[in-house]
Amino acid sequence: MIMLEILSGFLLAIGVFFGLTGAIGLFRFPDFFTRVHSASVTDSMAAVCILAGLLLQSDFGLTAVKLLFILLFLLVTSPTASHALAKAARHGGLLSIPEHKHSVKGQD
Amino acid sequence: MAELIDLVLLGMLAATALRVIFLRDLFAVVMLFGIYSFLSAAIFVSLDAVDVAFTEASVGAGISTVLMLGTLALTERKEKVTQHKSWLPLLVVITTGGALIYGTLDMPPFANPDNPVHHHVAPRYIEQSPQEVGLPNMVTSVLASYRGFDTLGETVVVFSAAVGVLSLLGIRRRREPASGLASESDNTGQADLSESDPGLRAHEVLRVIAKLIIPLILLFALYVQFHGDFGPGGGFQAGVIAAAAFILYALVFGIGSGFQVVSPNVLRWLTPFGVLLYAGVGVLCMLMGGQFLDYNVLASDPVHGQHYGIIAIELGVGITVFAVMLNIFYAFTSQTERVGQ
Amino acid sequence: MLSEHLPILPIILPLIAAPVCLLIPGRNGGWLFATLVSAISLVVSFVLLNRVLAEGTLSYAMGGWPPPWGIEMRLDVANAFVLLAVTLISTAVLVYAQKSAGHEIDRDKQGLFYTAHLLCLTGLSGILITGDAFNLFVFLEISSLATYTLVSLGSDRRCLTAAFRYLVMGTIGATFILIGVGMLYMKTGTLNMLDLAEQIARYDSSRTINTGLAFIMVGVSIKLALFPLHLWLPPAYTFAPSAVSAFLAGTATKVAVYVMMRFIFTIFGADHVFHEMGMDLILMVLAIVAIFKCSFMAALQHNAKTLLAYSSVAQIGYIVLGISLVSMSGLMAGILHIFNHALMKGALFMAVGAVFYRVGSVEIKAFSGLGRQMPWTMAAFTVAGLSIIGVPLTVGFVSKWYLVSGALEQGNWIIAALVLLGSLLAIVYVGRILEAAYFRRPDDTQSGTAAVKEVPIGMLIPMWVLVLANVYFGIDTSLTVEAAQQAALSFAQDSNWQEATR
Amino acid sequence: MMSVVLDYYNYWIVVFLMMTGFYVVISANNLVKKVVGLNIFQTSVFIFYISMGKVAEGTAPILAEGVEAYSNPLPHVLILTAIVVGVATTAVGLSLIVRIKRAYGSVEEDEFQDQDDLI
Repeated sequence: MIMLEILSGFLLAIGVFFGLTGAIGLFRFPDFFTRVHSASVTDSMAAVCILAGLLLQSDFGLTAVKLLFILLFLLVTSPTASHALAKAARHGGLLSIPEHKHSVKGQD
Repeated sequence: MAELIDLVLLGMLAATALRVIFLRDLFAVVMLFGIYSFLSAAIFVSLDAVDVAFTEASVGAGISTVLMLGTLALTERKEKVTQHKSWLPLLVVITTGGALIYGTLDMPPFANPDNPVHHHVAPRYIEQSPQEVGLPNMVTSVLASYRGFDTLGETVVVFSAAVGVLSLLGIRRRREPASGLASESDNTGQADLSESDPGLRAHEVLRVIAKLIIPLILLFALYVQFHGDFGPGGGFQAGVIAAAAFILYALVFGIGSGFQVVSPNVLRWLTPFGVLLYAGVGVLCMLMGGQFLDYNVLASDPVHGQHYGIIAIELGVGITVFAVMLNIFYAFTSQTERVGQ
Repeated sequence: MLSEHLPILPIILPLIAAPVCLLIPGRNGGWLFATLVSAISLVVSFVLLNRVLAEGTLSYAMGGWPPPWGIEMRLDVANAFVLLAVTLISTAVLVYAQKSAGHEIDRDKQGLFYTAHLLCLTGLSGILITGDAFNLFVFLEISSLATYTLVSLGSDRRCLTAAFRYLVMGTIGATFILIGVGMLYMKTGTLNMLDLAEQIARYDSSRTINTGLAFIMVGVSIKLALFPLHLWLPPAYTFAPSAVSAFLAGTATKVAVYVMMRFIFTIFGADHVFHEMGMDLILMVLAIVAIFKCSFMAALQHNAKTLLAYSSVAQIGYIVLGISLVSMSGLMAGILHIFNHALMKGALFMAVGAVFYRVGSVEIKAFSGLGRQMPWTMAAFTVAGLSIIGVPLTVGFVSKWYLVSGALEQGNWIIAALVLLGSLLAIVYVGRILEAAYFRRPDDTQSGTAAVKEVPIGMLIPMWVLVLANVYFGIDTSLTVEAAQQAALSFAQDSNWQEATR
Repeated sequence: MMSVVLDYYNYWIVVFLMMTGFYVVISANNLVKKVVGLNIFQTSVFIFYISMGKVAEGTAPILAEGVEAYSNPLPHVLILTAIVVGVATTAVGLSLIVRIKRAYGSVEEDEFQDQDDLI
């Protein structure tokens, strides 16, 4: 029982850590693509860890099943959202920083 | 601990609201409103109002934000800088706020179980509704039965919104002659919408995932619709979620495909149908000898009668809300088409 | 069986009819259906008024749940009387709308127009009949949303900005009412009006309740366009389709005035509001400023509809002035004027709409020579205009008479004199249009004016019904005066007014 | 003093939120921003209502075994209705904005007032 508690606390702590780093990254990273990367870390890693931690805390009942469903749903949707974002940006002609430098040089 | 969570959330709300005043980028303003709405949904959860939180998350953060983004796409993304600076709004706000603070000084303390609100009318809802109405979710009991007339009014409000949006924007349907709902249909001689708007054809991943989750969303909507008696949920939330599934479909596969699945003509019938179903249950109660919306008379056993009545009216709410939300989405989307041409 | 459910029929009928109306194809089908429903509501409310006068207050428990747990519908003389005015104007306007709205509103939006009209009627009846403070908010929003839609159907693009301004102001007002009701609920735990009154009376003086009162009063004042919160009204009435202006001017603000009375007298108690909070003085000053400022503004307008809109704000001033006299006769004059003003303004806006139908403009210039070209319309305008001024043998005279005598009863010569002075300003603004119509030659430079004819009979009949009502109720005042007296009495009894026993 | 703060802090912050929204409504020149302000104003009023329904140590008003205190369900019902009313108003307001943009080419209040004198 205590093992479960410790494991759950550990997972929650990791989840919070990833959430925090994701948020910092969102502010500090230089361009769109790196920011999408850090945001998707929050979406996937943080959410998954926190949900897993909560799963360990709950009894095996309806709550656990609901948490599991949320977990699965997030695992499907959040990478898709990040992918769609990045792809839309590419289609819109947004360049990453190295490419941008390169294209500027090419013009010179 | 709960107070602390509350305080942090309220602080975040305050920061979000303040930021809205000074930002000029309307896209950011709308996103901040979405965040504001989500945060308040979180506060509702911490204040035990799970049904309200559910609705706020699906409506405020979902539908309202989407509609605002749609409006931005049709108008401007930046607020223009204005020269005039008036102190009048600030003065009005400070006066109003001062009056409100003055009013709070005499209020019953926050969350105190001895407050008058918890002793006068509400005890009956809490203590007797499980026997009188027979549902574990007291919010649903009050919403659908004790104050069922309010909810009928609410459904009519949603219906009025549909009437307003349709008369202002109208839905442009393809290949069909203009009639009734479709106003300003200048669709003669224009290409088939399903060809002009292919949706997000290039996004292969998105299309696959959308196909995967749309049935799940619909299943969830049905769960919310019929499980509202036992847990948070009900017709309103279910309607919004179901509409969200079709909105996702129309976004990913193009508005033309959306029209093929649920055509505006079908919506034209569904929108009034929900209201009529609700009011019809009321009239049926009258015909069977009770008062308007008195579900007790619907079956020999009053609690069964309440059950039938509540299922029927929740379905009415769900249908109208679903149809209206989709209608509004169609109306905004067909505007985008027009701007694009 | 039906008579038991009679009190809720004026809400339920248009409520069910509105969605059905959306499904009826063709413009005349929708029109006929809406008119029929409105006419039935009119008959029902007439029966109800008589029944309330004979039997006293009717109560109906929605869903069979007894108040305060369920929602109660309560019909006393006051709301039955206003309900009669609302359904009367609605029916007359709908008859009129076939030609007028048929001319001004796009063909494919007509179904939506009639649906929105029925929704608005639902909302207004709901506000009037409900006995529950929160239910009132819900119906207020139904009527408001329908009103924004109706205003935005106008033909000038300015109707859009007018509707938007109305929407913002109206929503602020509704939210203020919501805050106020919340504060009351917080202190009392109930939403039923009678129960609220009982619970509030237990508190001697509570800051929360007083603040709630202040918020409700401000919110309602926005809805009834009390000076200086009236800025949304003139553009909305000017740019809305004529049929809509006629309907709204006669009903929407009047219902809001009723709400104000209901909150003051039934819920808070007149003694509390007037003697302890001193609201009577505030209302009186605002009312007098409204009468003069807005009558003056009306006299300056070039557009006949704007002129009438400003006149409406001034007339609302008279009603509020009646409330602020804090006497039975003042209150009675106010209630009477709600009904009477609905008759006059309905007729006036219909006449102006008829001019728009033929001439295509409502600038005062456009009225030149119409006295000869559209004799029936301008005659209707003249009679209703005289009624606004307060000439004897019209309803305007009756309500002014009671208002002045109410003021004199208190020895308040100044108020009485101000009311009469206000009428002089009314002569100016009504006179400007009449002068153009009868004493100016038709403007020959405008093309096509020579061909101006009288409007179709379908527009004249409803207009003249209201005009004749103006005269009839100006001569035979038994029904209206008795109803207004009973209504004032029931309000006075609600707030345990000492004067009621006198 | 401390107890007063603990009793009322919730309401005070909510008042602040309401007034922020209200300020945005009456000061903003851009119509979309006005609507956002209106929504913030209304949402804050919702929080005010829900706050008064809260009971310390209570749970959500769904019947469960072993639970003594439930929060008051009535404010929840009222606010469910009010949220719906809010979104209905928002939808109509936004459609008006779209039409205004089409008619005037602008959604800034002073710009279209310059085009027409709006009485």
